[in-house]
Amino acid sequence: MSSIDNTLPERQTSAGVEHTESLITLTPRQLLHRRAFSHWGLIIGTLTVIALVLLAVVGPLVLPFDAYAQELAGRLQPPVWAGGDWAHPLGTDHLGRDYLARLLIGARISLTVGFFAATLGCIIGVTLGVCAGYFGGRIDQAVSYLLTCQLALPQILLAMALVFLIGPSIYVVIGVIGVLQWSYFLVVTRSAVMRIRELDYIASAKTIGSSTRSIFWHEVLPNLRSQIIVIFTIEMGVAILSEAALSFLGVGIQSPTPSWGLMISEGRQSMFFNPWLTILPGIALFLLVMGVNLMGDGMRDVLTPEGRH
Amino acid sequence: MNEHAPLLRVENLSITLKTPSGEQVQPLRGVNFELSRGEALGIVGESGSGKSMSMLALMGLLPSNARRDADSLKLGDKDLLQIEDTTFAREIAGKRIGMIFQEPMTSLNPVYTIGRQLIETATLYGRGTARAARARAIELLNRVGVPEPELRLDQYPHQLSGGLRQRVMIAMALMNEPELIIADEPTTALDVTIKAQILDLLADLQSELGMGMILVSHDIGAVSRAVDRIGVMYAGAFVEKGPLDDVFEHPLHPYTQGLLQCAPRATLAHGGPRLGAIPGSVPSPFKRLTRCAFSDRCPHVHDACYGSEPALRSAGNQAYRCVLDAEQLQSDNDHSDKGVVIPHATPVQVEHGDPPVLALESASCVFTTRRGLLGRSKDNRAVDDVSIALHGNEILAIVGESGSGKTTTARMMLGLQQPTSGVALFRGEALEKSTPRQRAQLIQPVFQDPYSSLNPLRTVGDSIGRPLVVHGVGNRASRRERALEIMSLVGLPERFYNSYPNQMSGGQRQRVAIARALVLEPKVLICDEPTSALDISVQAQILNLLLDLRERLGLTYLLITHDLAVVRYFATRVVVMKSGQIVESGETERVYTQPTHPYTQELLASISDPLRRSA
Amino acid sequence: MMFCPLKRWTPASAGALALGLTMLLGLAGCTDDGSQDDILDVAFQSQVSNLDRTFTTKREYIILSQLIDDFLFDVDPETLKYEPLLAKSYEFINDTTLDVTLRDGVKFHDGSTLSVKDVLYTYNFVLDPDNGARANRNVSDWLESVEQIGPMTVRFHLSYPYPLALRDMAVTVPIRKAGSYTVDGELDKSALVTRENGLGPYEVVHFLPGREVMLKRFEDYYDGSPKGKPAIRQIRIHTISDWGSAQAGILAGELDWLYNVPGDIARNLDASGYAKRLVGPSMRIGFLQLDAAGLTGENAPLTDLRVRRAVNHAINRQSIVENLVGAGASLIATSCNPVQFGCETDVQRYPYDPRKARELLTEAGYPDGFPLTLWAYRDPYVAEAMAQDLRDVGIDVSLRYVPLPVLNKARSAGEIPAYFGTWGAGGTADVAATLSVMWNMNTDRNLAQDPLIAKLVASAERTQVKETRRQLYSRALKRIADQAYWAPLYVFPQNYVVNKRLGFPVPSDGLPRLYLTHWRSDGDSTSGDRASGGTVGNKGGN
Amino acid sequence: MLRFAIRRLLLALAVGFTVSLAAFLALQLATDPAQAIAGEDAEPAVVEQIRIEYGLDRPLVTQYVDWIGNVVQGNFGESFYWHQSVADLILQAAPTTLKLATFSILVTILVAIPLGALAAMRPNSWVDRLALSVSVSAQAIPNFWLGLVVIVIFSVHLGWFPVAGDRTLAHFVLPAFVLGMTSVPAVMRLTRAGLLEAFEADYIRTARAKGFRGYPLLKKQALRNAMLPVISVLAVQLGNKLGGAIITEAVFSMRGLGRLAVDSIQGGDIPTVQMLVFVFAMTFVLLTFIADLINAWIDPRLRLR
Repeated sequence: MSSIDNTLPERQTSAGVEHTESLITLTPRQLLHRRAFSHWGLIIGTLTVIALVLLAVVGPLVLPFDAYAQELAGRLQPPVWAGGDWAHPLGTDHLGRDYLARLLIGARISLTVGFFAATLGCIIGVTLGVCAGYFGGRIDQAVSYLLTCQLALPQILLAMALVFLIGPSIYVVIGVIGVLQWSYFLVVTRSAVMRIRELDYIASAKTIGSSTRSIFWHEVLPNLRSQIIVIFTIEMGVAILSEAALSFLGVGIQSPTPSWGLMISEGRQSMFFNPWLTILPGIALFLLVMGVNLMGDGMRDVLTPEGRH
Repeated sequence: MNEHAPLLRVENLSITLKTPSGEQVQPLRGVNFELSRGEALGIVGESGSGKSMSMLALMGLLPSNARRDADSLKLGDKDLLQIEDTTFAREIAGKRIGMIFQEPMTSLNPVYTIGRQLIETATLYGRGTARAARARAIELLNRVGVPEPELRLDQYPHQLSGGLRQRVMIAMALMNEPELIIADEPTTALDVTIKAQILDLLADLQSELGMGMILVSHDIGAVSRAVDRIGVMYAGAFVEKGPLDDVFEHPLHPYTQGLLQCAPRATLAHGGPRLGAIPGSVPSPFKRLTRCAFSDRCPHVHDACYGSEPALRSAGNQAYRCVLDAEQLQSDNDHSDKGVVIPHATPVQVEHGDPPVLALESASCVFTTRRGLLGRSKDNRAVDDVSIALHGNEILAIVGESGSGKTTTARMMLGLQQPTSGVALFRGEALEKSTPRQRAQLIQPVFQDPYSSLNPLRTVGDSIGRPLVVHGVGNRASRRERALEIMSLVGLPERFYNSYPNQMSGGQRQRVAIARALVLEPKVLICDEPTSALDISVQAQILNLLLDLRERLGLTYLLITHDLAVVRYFATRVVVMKSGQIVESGETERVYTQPTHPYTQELLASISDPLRRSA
Repeated sequence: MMFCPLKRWTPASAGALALGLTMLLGLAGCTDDGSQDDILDVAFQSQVSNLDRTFTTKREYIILSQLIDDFLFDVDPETLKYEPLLAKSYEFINDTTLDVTLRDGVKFHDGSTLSVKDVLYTYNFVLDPDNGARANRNVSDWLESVEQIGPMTVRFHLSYPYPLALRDMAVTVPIRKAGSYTVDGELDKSALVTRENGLGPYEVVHFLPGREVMLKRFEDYYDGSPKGKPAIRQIRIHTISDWGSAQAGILAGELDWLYNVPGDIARNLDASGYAKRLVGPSMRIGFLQLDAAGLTGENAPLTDLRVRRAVNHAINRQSIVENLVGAGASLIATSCNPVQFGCETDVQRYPYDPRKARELLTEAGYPDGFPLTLWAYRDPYVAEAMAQDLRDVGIDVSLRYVPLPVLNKARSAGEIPAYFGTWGAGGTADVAATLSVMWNMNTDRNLAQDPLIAKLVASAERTQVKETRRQLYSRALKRIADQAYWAPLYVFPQNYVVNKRLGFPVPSDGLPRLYLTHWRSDGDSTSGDRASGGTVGNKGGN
Repeated sequence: MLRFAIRRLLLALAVGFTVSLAAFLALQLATDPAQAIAGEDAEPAVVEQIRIEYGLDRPLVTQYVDWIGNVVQGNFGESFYWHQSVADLILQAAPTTLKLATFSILVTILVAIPLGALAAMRPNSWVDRLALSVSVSAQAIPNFWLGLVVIVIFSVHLGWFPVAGDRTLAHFVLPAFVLGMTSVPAVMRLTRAGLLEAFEADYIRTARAKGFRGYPLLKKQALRNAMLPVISVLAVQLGNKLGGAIITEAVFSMRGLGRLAVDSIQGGDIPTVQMLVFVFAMTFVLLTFIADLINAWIDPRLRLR
């Protein structure tokens, strides 16, 4: 080896102005950490979501209130600040159920639906997107047609019909939202795969004899990871709102299961007289979705800085 | 003021950039130069040397996070430091200084017509009437060689070819009869034949109109075609300045010397002296330099270089930045140039008698595009009836301009692309009959862009070891050993084993790509523009490495390139392609000295060599 | 309506808003007095898509039809007796022959005068099954033919002695002008969909299907009608399907009259001082229907009498009525509305007793309960409360709250083990209107499929002798209770929320007669003029 | 160009039929239209009569194929539920939805584009942060809830706007605001991103070298390029608003297409739902076509097709 005279100098240097030296010495993971911990939106969003997740998971176990116990005689009690008492800190609903407990369980519902609906959408969208992007041609055209149909379909209409058909349950809601919300996954993975497909490391993987499946799993998918995580988060926010909207329209989560959208819809009947019934779940929904969205935006900035705008 | 005042005077121009992470960067560290009226100055340097940045600074086009400092910045008697940016925009930009950029494809606004973009330059801020501007635009388009100028005015940029667009850019820069024209890498994105035409046009216009011109380029050969004086930049400052011929004939600064030595020359016969590569690469602009910027790459480095950065010294018409005397530098250069002639890697015996290792027989490749499920299909014949034979141990170059089909040819030979008709043969067997794994052990590629040829999520070690994993060779430990072995073979220190591509420079990445290609011990490397994304000093390192490896491992190379100099230096045999067809092929020297096809002759005529010009 | 200048606020004047915020705030206080423009703004929950009662069945159309149509007979809102309306007089010649003499000088909205020809046309139209009139199924069952026997007299030939003949003539067959449904010589069922030519006290000004109906007083309405001459000049019917908006409409003074208002909302609005709540009875009863016949599976738990009785014992009707349904509701133990003729109330009772319910379940072999889907299509809170009561005794209830067509689809497919049903009996004060629909063997509403009950009900329908009928119905109802086929719940109250200045007589059958409304001059009186139909017009002029 | 238009029209038809098939099947399986027509207290005999009368007893395939045949002949069918021709129903409800969609897209444009442009002119300034906050909030507020809140505040407490309905222009102010805000985040972000990207483009550097600065640079050089994706998204958003203003129409008790759709679904009125879905899908595809045309007008490179 020593006969080759052009070994590299010890001092590592860079040619580009666009890279800072200190950043260039970091591994991708370190780079990520550094960017993540200096991104305020991401931090606030993540903390909000973590706080709500903790409340949702731990709250119902710790607090002495039951989200399902009806007490018809004690219905529509106001929260403590509006003259209620500590037996029901946030008051009670139309059937005398504790509102705080229902809000907490509602957080579980929102998170569960959001997570699994986004997962389902992710599986559908990414599968279609990768196929369309990688194989192109007729497959791509078929997927595009499917996408056009999906986008052209008034989603709430079909959701309503499906929920009537199958009957409302959390699984159906997850299924409906997931099945109807994959376009973003599809569009982004499709174009990302089309781009990656043309990159030389894919050609290189082919020339070392990797099978198509191996290229999928080892070269293409890992490089979609960042984008998928980002879209997943954003779609989770969308799914949470969709669930709330479906429940608000009465075709989502079924009472007695508390869903924030359903609670808003129930509270709406007396929004002029018992406003907290509408306002509290609305604020909870707002906080959760904002947290998730801030997380998503933050992750986009951190994970895929090239598409920062 | 007076007639003899220089057109442009730049004193101690520096730029400080603030990065998002809060660090300070100095891509430009005290640049001085003057330009007389009617003079053409060339500024050369590798990427990151600050040459383009200094021009952007002149024009007030720096990004918002950049700060410009200078002792003096004068255009004629106008002090550019004293005027507001809006005044500068109104009175200077586009009016007294015209500027031409690198990318003709993107530098024109795609949504407006050529005419509008030309005319608005001359009507902005009431500079002139639209009617006069239109007449001027037509006249200029005529002058810069755009056919049917009146028709062109109503066309959009995408309807013009790259060369025409660059001509339009030139016309646009000239709309207001500027005193100074700045051309920032005006020909880099163009094909070789166009490149020469544009440079000649610029030179003609400059002398004809008596403007000052600054021509910025990384390509010494290109600059030499159009300028009188030259400045060499390195790490944000000039290291050498002087009249073109002086600098080329008697380069003083070791960097200039190295740069001239490491550029392969299309005018020198094949098999000349080994390229004099400059080790390492340009220092990061993030270091506060308290020593000579070139010290860690310099062959003459000694203690004095580490004390402080040397000042510019003058020697005759030249100025250079080094602690050593001009005579000493001069003699060192002559010494290394003529004394110790490092020989070209010994030519390996080419096995012409045997059947070709790899061959294409009457191969054609047609791409069919179809719009929508019902759309009409459109055929695009990328490669048309091409036969190529690659023999053992030879270095066969396919040369051609963009769109000539050379990359598609390479992909067919790699088995990445099925020929539409014809056949690809490996040792006489149809390539498609072998499995991808069998092929992989015999043919491997090295791609053009070292940034996209490595999976960004894999460490260097993983990338190099990946082929072994795919082929199920060895265990984790043995693969690591093998990877380290190959890394040392291609000159990568062991500490890079766990690095990621984003932590490496282009040259280092290209070494990783070569290492990965070699790990399965193939017989043939197909190198598609392996150095065109690299700086010239790094290009020399990689070319030398490839030659060394060939010697050590008995490799056969198929080289795809557009660079005529690299071909003559590197290849034993050459194939010239145009529009998907082979127009000429033969031994390198034969083709370069006695080209038969007019297109080959045209290609060769476009070669610009600073030394041949000065000779 | 609200004659606020702000009503004409357009996006174009957005700037003005910013500039004169204070001024606008001042203007915003301008009040709306519903009586100023003499328009009664009414909101229905369900949209009106067709003005023609001949081809519609829903409750809203009946209310509307009361305004724009007249019938041969009328139901007195207080006494619920059948009185002649377009008829001047009537006489049963025998059990199956009825002579009806028409009033003179009755005008259609188009100005033509009512004649015997029109009545004959109407009934013959209904009798022809090809015409698809909704009343055909009822009327053709008992009516054989109609003929003219005098200048203003019509004779009806009944196929058998039918006790509810006058009811059907009073509710289901509005009198149409002869030839109404013939357009260019062809049958056109939608001839009157958007522009009725009726005989009623109000005529249509305009109709935006699903959106709004505008009516104005028919000035040529005949003197001496028992309905009286209307007081209010115009009635505008909005469709506001959502209680939030309806409340907002009341609070903002945009609406004057709501009905079917959920108890909570009615209470709140009343307490707000913006409007007053009136409560009246309705004919509608609520009940749980249980799959006693095993339609959802042969061994479905509800086929066991003990399980059905357990369900009956498990539901705390008292608490539900007190807390959720509110004033005006009354508990029932039997499967009909006690005000109906023939409604036997002395039946087996199942008082609220969760312990007993658990015992019965254990006895039936379900000590740990069983899963049960309870379907419901209205009053979600009541459904939920019942579901909770059933869960409390160990039945694992999942509630399925769906729109009515979905429930009906599932029911006709035999997929419903239990549902929270309601029945308004078309406002008819006779159990016939309930039992014959619910217990014949052909309807999918009959989840019990008890042939004995079906037989009892069928024979009751074929006699005019009141006492016989009463006994037959009593036997049927006692059997229903014994077998616990249903869990009867309560009689729905009818909540109205009305402008404080509106006089509205609350009807005793739950069918509001809007032609009886009037603006009160005494302003903010709190005493609802409950069932005070007599205060307006000249009722009972016959 | 003509070929392109025809191809798009065929695509729109194909999508329309595919999507309406989905709606048809879902509704057929979920509800009993005959019962829906008859109403709550209908007697079974009447229901059966209705079923035969409307041909609901035929096989599904026959029903759907007949429907396609009718639509192709321009006969949009009769609504079971509303006893009117579906075409009339849609024409009656359309103005409300069209007005609502137009006003709300105007709100979107008037809020999002200036805000996005300001943010792009001064990245990381307070304007940028404000714009980002608006977008993050608007994205997270459930729009049905926002609708309720603005009704309580502006209609009931302040009395500035009517509560519900769609009779006057004033009725449209609040719903248009609420519906318009839902699209603000996407459009604002795209505007900002498009402009930032344009500002970094080589041709902007060229323009700056020619002397362009500030607002003229934005207006005469960058805006047109940046608008390409914005126009596509506006088309999609407008399509969604035309087809999906369901919640807003529900909250404000407006009787537009969304309400018609919900009522028709709940009433099991298959011909209306089918036709609505068909019209929505066609509208959507045609809107994207129009957006493509506008984009081709803006960007000559797209005219090649």
